[in-house]
Order: sequence, then structure tokens, then C-alpha cells
Amino acid sequence: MAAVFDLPLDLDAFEGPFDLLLTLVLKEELEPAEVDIAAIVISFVERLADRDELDLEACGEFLVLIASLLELKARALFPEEDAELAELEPEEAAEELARRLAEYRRMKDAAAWLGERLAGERERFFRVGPAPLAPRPDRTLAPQDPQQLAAALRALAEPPPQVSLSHMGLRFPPVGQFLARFRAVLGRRRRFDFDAEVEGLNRIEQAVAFLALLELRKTGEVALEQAAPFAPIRVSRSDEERKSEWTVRSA
Amino acid sequence: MDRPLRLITANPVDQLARTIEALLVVASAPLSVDELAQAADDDTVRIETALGLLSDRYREGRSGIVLEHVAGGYAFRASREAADACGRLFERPVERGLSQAAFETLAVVGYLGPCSRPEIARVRGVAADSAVAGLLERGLIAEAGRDDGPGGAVRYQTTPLFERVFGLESIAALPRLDDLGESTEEIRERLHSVAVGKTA
Amino acid sequence: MDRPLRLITANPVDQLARTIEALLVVASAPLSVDELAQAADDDTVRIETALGLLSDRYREGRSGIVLEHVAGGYAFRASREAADACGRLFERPVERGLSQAAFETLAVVGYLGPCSRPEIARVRGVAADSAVAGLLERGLIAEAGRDDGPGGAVRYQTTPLFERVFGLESIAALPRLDDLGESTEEIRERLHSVAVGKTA
Repeated sequence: MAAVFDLPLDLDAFEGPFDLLLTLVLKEELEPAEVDIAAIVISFVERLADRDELDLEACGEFLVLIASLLELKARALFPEEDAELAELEPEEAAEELARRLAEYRRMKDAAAWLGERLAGERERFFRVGPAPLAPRPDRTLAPQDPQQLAAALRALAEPPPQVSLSHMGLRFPPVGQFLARFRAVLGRRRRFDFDAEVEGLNRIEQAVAFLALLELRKTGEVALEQAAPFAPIRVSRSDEERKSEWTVRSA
Repeated sequence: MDRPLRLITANPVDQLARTIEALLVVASAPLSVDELAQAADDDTVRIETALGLLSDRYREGRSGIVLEHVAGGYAFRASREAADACGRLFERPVERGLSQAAFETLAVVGYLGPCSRPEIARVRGVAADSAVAGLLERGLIAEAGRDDGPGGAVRYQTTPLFERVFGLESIAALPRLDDLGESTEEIRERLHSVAVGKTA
Repeated sequence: MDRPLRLITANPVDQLARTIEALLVVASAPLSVDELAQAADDDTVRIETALGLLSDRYREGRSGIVLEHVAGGYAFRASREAADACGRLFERPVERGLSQAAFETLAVVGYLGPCSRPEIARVRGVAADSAVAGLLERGLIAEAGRDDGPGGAVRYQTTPLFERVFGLESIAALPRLDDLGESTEEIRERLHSVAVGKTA
């Protein structure tokens, strides 16, 4: 087991023991896509080769961990390909994989060629950028119309359009005002028609009146009825009994 | 077009060669034959003749200044003989070695042409973000449009500096890499047998 | 062309001269004798001898590359003979227009007279630093003293080039702005109060 977790790694994206790498990946502090899994496998195999006996338990543990890591990485790299690849027949999948591996192999060869090439060009020095005494060309501007200057200054003298602040001026009547009003109505009558009661008020006042109605409903002071959506709302006094019952329960 | 040409033809190629020397010593990047012809106000055939003279005059072993055909044009560089002296005074354009990831990314971009980060990651099997950022910073690759469609990924291509640093006459001077047919076939067969074994 | 070359070849400092050529063609700033000596790993007396040879080899009328002794040391330049060709190489396309920020800044400096950056920013309601830098580089405005008081800010005024570009006989020929105020002072006040409204 120890052979797996303390496996020292030296990757492009990470340097340290394997268990720390797993922790970072699980905590999402390290992108699985950044992890070179082949390098981890090589490190593990090298360590196995260094030891005399084969620790099968460690190998199994490693396989499980590395497979999970590989799956995480594959999902992170090719989120959109899950479905696409799942539809392939095994033979097609193998063909696709072979194609990709061959392409990657070619790119690795190309990378190696570039590396050798660059090493071979270390003796080639050249200047990048302007020469010390290169001519410094003037920038030339096409003829311009002086009226554009006048227009620019006029635009600067134009006061900016006033931002509408009208919504800040909306006056909301207090909900309490409607609570008192509806209680007063219910003191006189057992029921009333909400729509008739708020008729003639503006939309804001109607909205606040409706809030007051909901408040009364919440406290159990009224019962509401509506025959159909958008039909008039009937407001009625709830029975004295129910009211006291509610009072007891909520106490 | 004819008259000035005849006039110019009266000038010896020697003088044209001096003009080209002058242009190359102040240029900040390699100059193509067309650019030289336009600046020197002369025709490309004579430019090429003059470049021939200059190639002989400015060559390794004969001069500290060497004329080279690179990145689609002509440019002066220091002779290899002077590399130690140059190394004491100047940084190489790619001073610190590139990582394996950077070389692979450069290979993908160089060989496959403009491609996006997801495409590079697809080929390499590893995200290419930091390699791409490093190559951009060194000026070896540059942005080259976007993938089709709204919000398409940014594409990258190699720059003339890449060609210059790697001493390539052009991007087409990269070696062909299709001589790996055999190993591709091997990989395919091996995978094929695995797949058949699974379904059996 | 051949004979003097043979002369150099016979000279014991010939190889040093080639190294110096190489260093100078790579350098992006003039190199001093000390820098050359350090890079070439040679002594300054021999460097100066080699520079003498090179001055003769790379001189006007003989070569398109000319070795020049300037303030910071030695550098190559293009020969005067090739000035036209270099001019064509470095020619910049004519720019068609200016940005809105540039027009505003130019209008402020043109109409209100010499202004400092803080003043331009006060009148426009936004900082003017990059617009001022761009106009300076184009030569449309130039420095014109400083604001009063110790450490006063640099003032800018329009240039004769500005008048040429805008086809004005003089700065007084700018279109009239009577609608904005009787005097420069009134216009300034008005712009200032609008700008305050903008930033509020």
C-alpha cells in the first residue's frame, strides 16, 4: 500500500507524492487534464522494478486509482465525446483509438525533430526587432475637416441625457393602512369583494392592498374565495372559533 | 512600368546589391524578394541576381555577417563562428529550453495548421493551456481567428519568428512525417485483436 | 571589391573584425568598445584597430551597410544612397482618421489654447493620457511650457502640422463656436460644468 501512496512524482503540472496529487485532484485544485498519467504509470513501474518482490495488493490498488484518475481526466478533456464514443462498435473504437495514437505518435516524432533542430540552431544569432539606426518613419494623417473639431467640442458642451430616476420616486403606502381599512370593513360586514373595495386605487396601491389581504389570510383573520382565475376575490371574516384555535396553536 | 525598368537596368547589379545590403541591415524581419523589389524599385529577377552575389559575399567563414534564406525571406544573422561572442552579449530568442509539452504543442500547431486549444488537447491527450500560453509569450505561435460558429475557440498558428528560430525557409520546410506507416499498422493490429477478444 | 578584402584577410585582427561585424548585426542598440571587448573576449586596443578596418570597409559609397560611431558606441546603418529604398520599406500607410478621443483632445487644445493633461481631463470629463500620447507621436500637438507654479503640469498646443492636416491658414481659422459662448473663457466654463455633471 505504501508503495502506491508515497510514490514520488515529478510531472510538468505537479511534483510530490501520489496521494497528494489525488487529494488535489479530488479537491479540484489540480485539473485532471493537466496530469500526465503515463508518467505516473512509468514511475510506478520503475519503482516495482527496483523492488525484489511483487506486491500484488499494491498493484491492484494502483490499478484502481489510476483507472479512476484516467476516467476523470478523459471526462474533463472530452466532455462532449462521451455519447459520440459510446455509440462506436468495439472494432470502430479500436480503429479510432489506433488513428489517434498514430497521430499522437507522429506529433511526438515531430516534437523530437523540433527539439533536435532547436539544439542545432543554438549557434544562430539574429536580431529580433528594429535596428538601432533604422529610419523612424513619420506617421501621416490624411487631410481632415476642421468642422469635425467644432463638432467634437459641441458634443462635449452637450449635457449628458438625464438618467431616469422616476422609479426612485414611487410612493408605497404602508401595508398597515390597508390592514386597518380591511379590518374596519369586516367589522361592519361579514364579507366584501376585494376588487370592488380597491377600485379606483392606482396599481401600486392595489398591489399593497393585496399584500395586506395576504397578511390577513396568514394570520387567519380572513378567508379568501375565488370562483375562477381572475374572478373577483371574496373576502370573509373567519369564525371566531378558528381564530382562537389558531392563536392557541401559534402561541 | 517599362520605362523606369529600362532606366534601372542601366544601373549595375552591384549598386542594387548595395541597396539590398542597406535594406537588410535595417529591416526588423526577413524580407521577401517581392518586398525587396518593391523597396528597391527594381524587378525580381535582378533582385535574385543581386541576392546571389550577396549570398556569396556574406557566407559562413568569409564574413561575420551571414545572409540566410529563412521564414520566407532573406535576413542577415551572425556567423556561427561568432556564436560564443554573441552568447556573451545577447540572449537567444528562445533562451531557456522548451518543455516536452511545448515542443508537442508546437508540432501540432506547425503540422496541423491553425488549431484551437481543444484540438491540441485532443491530439496530445493532455490540456495544452500552459504550453500554449508559454509559446504565445515567446512569440512562436499567434492567434489566427476562431473556430466557426458563435463563441468558437481561438485558433493558433506558428509565426515567422518560429520559422526563423528553427531556421526554416518556410513552414513547408518541416519534414514529412508520414514515414511511420508501419508502426501505425502495428498499433492498429494490436488494438484490433484486443477489441475482437473482448466481443468474443 | 576584392582587393581591400584581401587586405583585411592579411590582417591579424581579421577574425576579430568578423566577430565585431557579427555582434553589430545582431545588436539592437549601439555597442561600446567595452561591450565589444567583453563579448569578443579581446582587448580594447585591438577592438579599436578592428573597428578602424570595419569603418573603412563599411563606408558611404563603398557599401550599403555603413558603420556609424554614435553617442552610445558603434552601430550599422543603411547608406545614404539607399535612403529612398529604406523610405519605401518603412513607409507607413496614410491613416484616414482619428479616434473620437483624439478629436476631442485636439478640439480642446485647438480652441482653448495651450492646456495641460489635467485640464484636458477636466474639460472632457475623462483622462486624456493615451489620446495626448498619440497626438504627440503624430506631431499634431507639441509641448508648450508649463502651468504656473512649482511643478506645474506640461502644457500642449497644436502644431503647424495640425494646421496643414486640417487645412487651416492659422489656428484662428478654426470654425467659430459662437453658440457655445462669447469668449474662450466662457466656453471653458461651460465645458467644465458639463464635465462635472458627467462625472457626478
